[in-house]
This record gives sequence, structure tokens and C-alpha cells, in this order.
Amino acid sequence: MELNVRLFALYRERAGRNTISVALGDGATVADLTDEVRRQLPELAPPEVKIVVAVNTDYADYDVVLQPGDDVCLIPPVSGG
Amino acid sequence: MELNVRLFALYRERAGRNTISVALGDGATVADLTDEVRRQLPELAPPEVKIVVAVNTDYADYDVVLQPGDDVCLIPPVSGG
Amino acid sequence: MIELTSDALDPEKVTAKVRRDTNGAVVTFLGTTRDNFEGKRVLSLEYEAFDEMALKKLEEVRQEIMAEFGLEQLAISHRIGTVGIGEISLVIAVGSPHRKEAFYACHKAVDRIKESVPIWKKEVYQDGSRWVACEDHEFSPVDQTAGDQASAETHAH
Amino acid sequence: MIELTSDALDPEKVTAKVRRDTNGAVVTFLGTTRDNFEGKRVLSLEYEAFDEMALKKLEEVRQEIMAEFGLEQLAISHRIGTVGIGEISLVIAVGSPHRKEAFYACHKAVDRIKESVPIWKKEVYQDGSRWVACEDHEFSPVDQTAGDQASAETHAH
Repeated sequence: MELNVRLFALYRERAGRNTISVALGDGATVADLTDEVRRQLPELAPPEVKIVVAVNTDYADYDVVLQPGDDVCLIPPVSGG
Repeated sequence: MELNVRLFALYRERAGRNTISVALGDGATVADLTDEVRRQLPELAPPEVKIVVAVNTDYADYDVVLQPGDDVCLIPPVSGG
Repeated sequence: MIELTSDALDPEKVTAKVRRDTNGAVVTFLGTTRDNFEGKRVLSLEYEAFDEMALKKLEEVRQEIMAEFGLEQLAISHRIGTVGIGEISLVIAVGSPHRKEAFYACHKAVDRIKESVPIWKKEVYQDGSRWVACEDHEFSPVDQTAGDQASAETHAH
Repeated sequence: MIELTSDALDPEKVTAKVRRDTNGAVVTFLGTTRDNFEGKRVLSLEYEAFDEMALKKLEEVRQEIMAEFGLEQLAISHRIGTVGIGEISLVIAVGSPHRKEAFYACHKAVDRIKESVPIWKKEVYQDGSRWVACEDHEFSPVDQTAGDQASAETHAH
């Protein structure tokens, strides 16, 4: 499947764009997605920093299995308030 | 010495007046004052309730020695806010 | 930064006193008059103060709390006289670089005021009234003497 | 009771939402933009949100805190876009019969928002800018995943 992944704030600026397209096999998990994202954009986050992912507007653990059409967003460290 | 003692709130209502006059000997303490007040106005406070006294706009311990001209006030339980 | 007034309180005005470009947090407390006490309907509240001493004690509380939390902005306004239900009797505003100190300082200021400042509140019911006694508080009293007192009793009139 | 807006925030309006005749206490928190960070002068702040998720998470925080403290009135307004120095980026107002719950709930709400809601703040300096990372907080995180992240780095541009 092909997923459009949305980027915000720090990640958007580091990537220089709002979305990236990621190709994944059937049954791919959030962990597979972040691996693929790191391959495409190594500058996004240092290896020791975990990339937090939201799937359909909820934080998703790394073992969540992705579905075609999922709304996937990368969430840099939050700092509201 | 003769002291004018000011009453507020609950104590003013129980006494039915704003001030009472109390005659005390030289060297009298705050404890002597409250004893005299209780004699004059037993209805002011039950025996188990300590009467709090302010002398010259500060809370005064019972061993404080009173001076002629002191501003003496009886402070019922506070409940501001 | 200390005010005792029979006019309606304006929280916005009190809060404005503690806003600074160096502060990241402002915590404001509003004490408002409740319409009930142990199931009884309260019609209004009457606040009475020993003015000179109340102003002095309010300023003492202000200075103590600011020193304790290393703060520079703390404003207190207390209303006296008749206060209708739902109206504001007390405003405390604290400005601080960081929120934690602002929350703690504001909370402690309310507690200290309620236990140490000579202000009294009378709840007025349909069939009488009652001088309210100091509430329980979480912080240790400034003046232990004031804490010794038993509750004021209900008395109709 | 939840608002995400690019307009200037009006604390009075947010506070009014939680005033009730049954409440004796209202605690309000204002987050305001500071003019400095580690000695550097900050010119302004830019807030960005993942809107749909931010609104959902703000409502989750609101519901959790109200349930935890048995409260019924909690309002949150967060500003996004450019916020000038000294201006308000966040207003949280809590109404409660008693003050203790109002203070705790308001404090915890700020902490939860800062650690779990997808909103980001960029400090703009004369010579660059920096995405701010989540501050330390006193309460345990809602979502441990979000807590795992290291600080965002300073980057000039």
C-alpha cells in the first residue's frame, strides 16, 4: 500500500514539505513505517529519538498494523501551552 | 487603666454593641483582659473557645502586657475569602 | 497590589497588575458566593472587615508568599459589604516565570487569607443568618492562636 | 468548552463559561509568551497545531480531569499562529464548589496539555528560531510514547 504521511512543525521544516509518500507491504506496522521514513529522510530525527506516530488522530504504538487509507501523521515533540 | 475594646462580627452581634470598656490594673495581660471580658459578657464565647485578641493591629499572645492607649480588638473566628 | 473594597471586583483589572513580559504564567483565583450551605438556600453574604488590620495582614500574606516562592507579582482584592450569590468576594492573581510556583503561591495565599486575615462572612438565609467559621486548610497556619478557635455557631435572628 | 483559535484570547470570556451559583471557586491559568529564553531575547512565538487531533486531545484532557476531580466546569482555549510577547497563548478555567479541586485540576490540565496535545511552539529570535520541546511536568504522562522523545534541537535559519 501507498500511504500519505503528514508532517508538522519541526518535521515539516526538516523535510521541507508537508507530506511524504511511503510504500509499505500488506500487514506493515507503525515500526515498519518509521523505518521507511528514516530511510527516506535520515535528517528527520537522530537515531536515538523515537518518532511518534498518530494514526487516525490517535497516538499509535509501534506494533499497530496499518491499513490502506489510514490518516498517518508524524508528531514531533509537543510544546503547546 | 481603662481600655476601650472593639468588637467585630459575631462578637459585636452577641454583645449588642461595637465596644466595651474594661478596667484593668497596671501590668495586666491579655489573659487578664479576656477574663474580665468573660465576666462582663459571658454570652460572648463558650468557655472552651479561646478569645483571640489583637493589640495595635497584630495578634497578641495571652502573656502580652497591655499599656494604656493600646488599640485592643476581639477577633472572632475569621472567615474571609 | 492590596485592595479592600465595597465595589464589585474586576478580575481582569487584578490580573493585569501581575502580567509582565518576563512571566510565562498567571494563576488567578476567584472566590464566588455559593447559593447553598448544607442544603440550605443562601440568599446573600455579608462581609465585614477590621479594615486597618485586614489590610496589614493581607500585605503580610502577600510578602510572605512572594518571598517563599521567589515571586514579584501577587495582587489581592477582597470585597466587603453585601455580596450577591455568584458574585466575586476575592480575587488573587499571581504572575510568575513558571506555572508551578504560580499555582502553589496562589493556593497558599487563599489558605493564608482565610485563616489569618480579620474578615468575617455572614450567610443570610430566608429564616436567619450564620457567621461562617474558618474552613479547613491544607497549609499550616501562620498564627496558631487563630487556629485554636472552635466554629462559630448558627444563630437565627 | 474547547477552543483553538488564531484570534487573541479573552480570559474573561473563558472564565465566564465556568461560573455557576453552585461554585465557590474559579481557578484560571493564563499561559503568556515570555520575552527571553536562556538569556536570548524572544521576539514572538509561532504556534502550530494538528487541528483535528489537537481538538480531540484537548477534549480528552478535559473529560479526564473533570472525571478525576469530580468537576463539571472546565474550559480550555488555545491560541495558534503568531503570538506577540506578553500575549496569552492558553487559557484554562476551572469552576468548582471548593478551591482545592479547582487548583489541582487546573494545574494538571496545563501539564497534560503540554505533554499530550499536538501543538508546537517556535520561538523566534533576531538571528533564527527554535521549536520548543515539551517541558518537564509534575504529573505522570497520559501517553508514555509522547514522553520518550528527546528535546528538539535549536536550529537557525
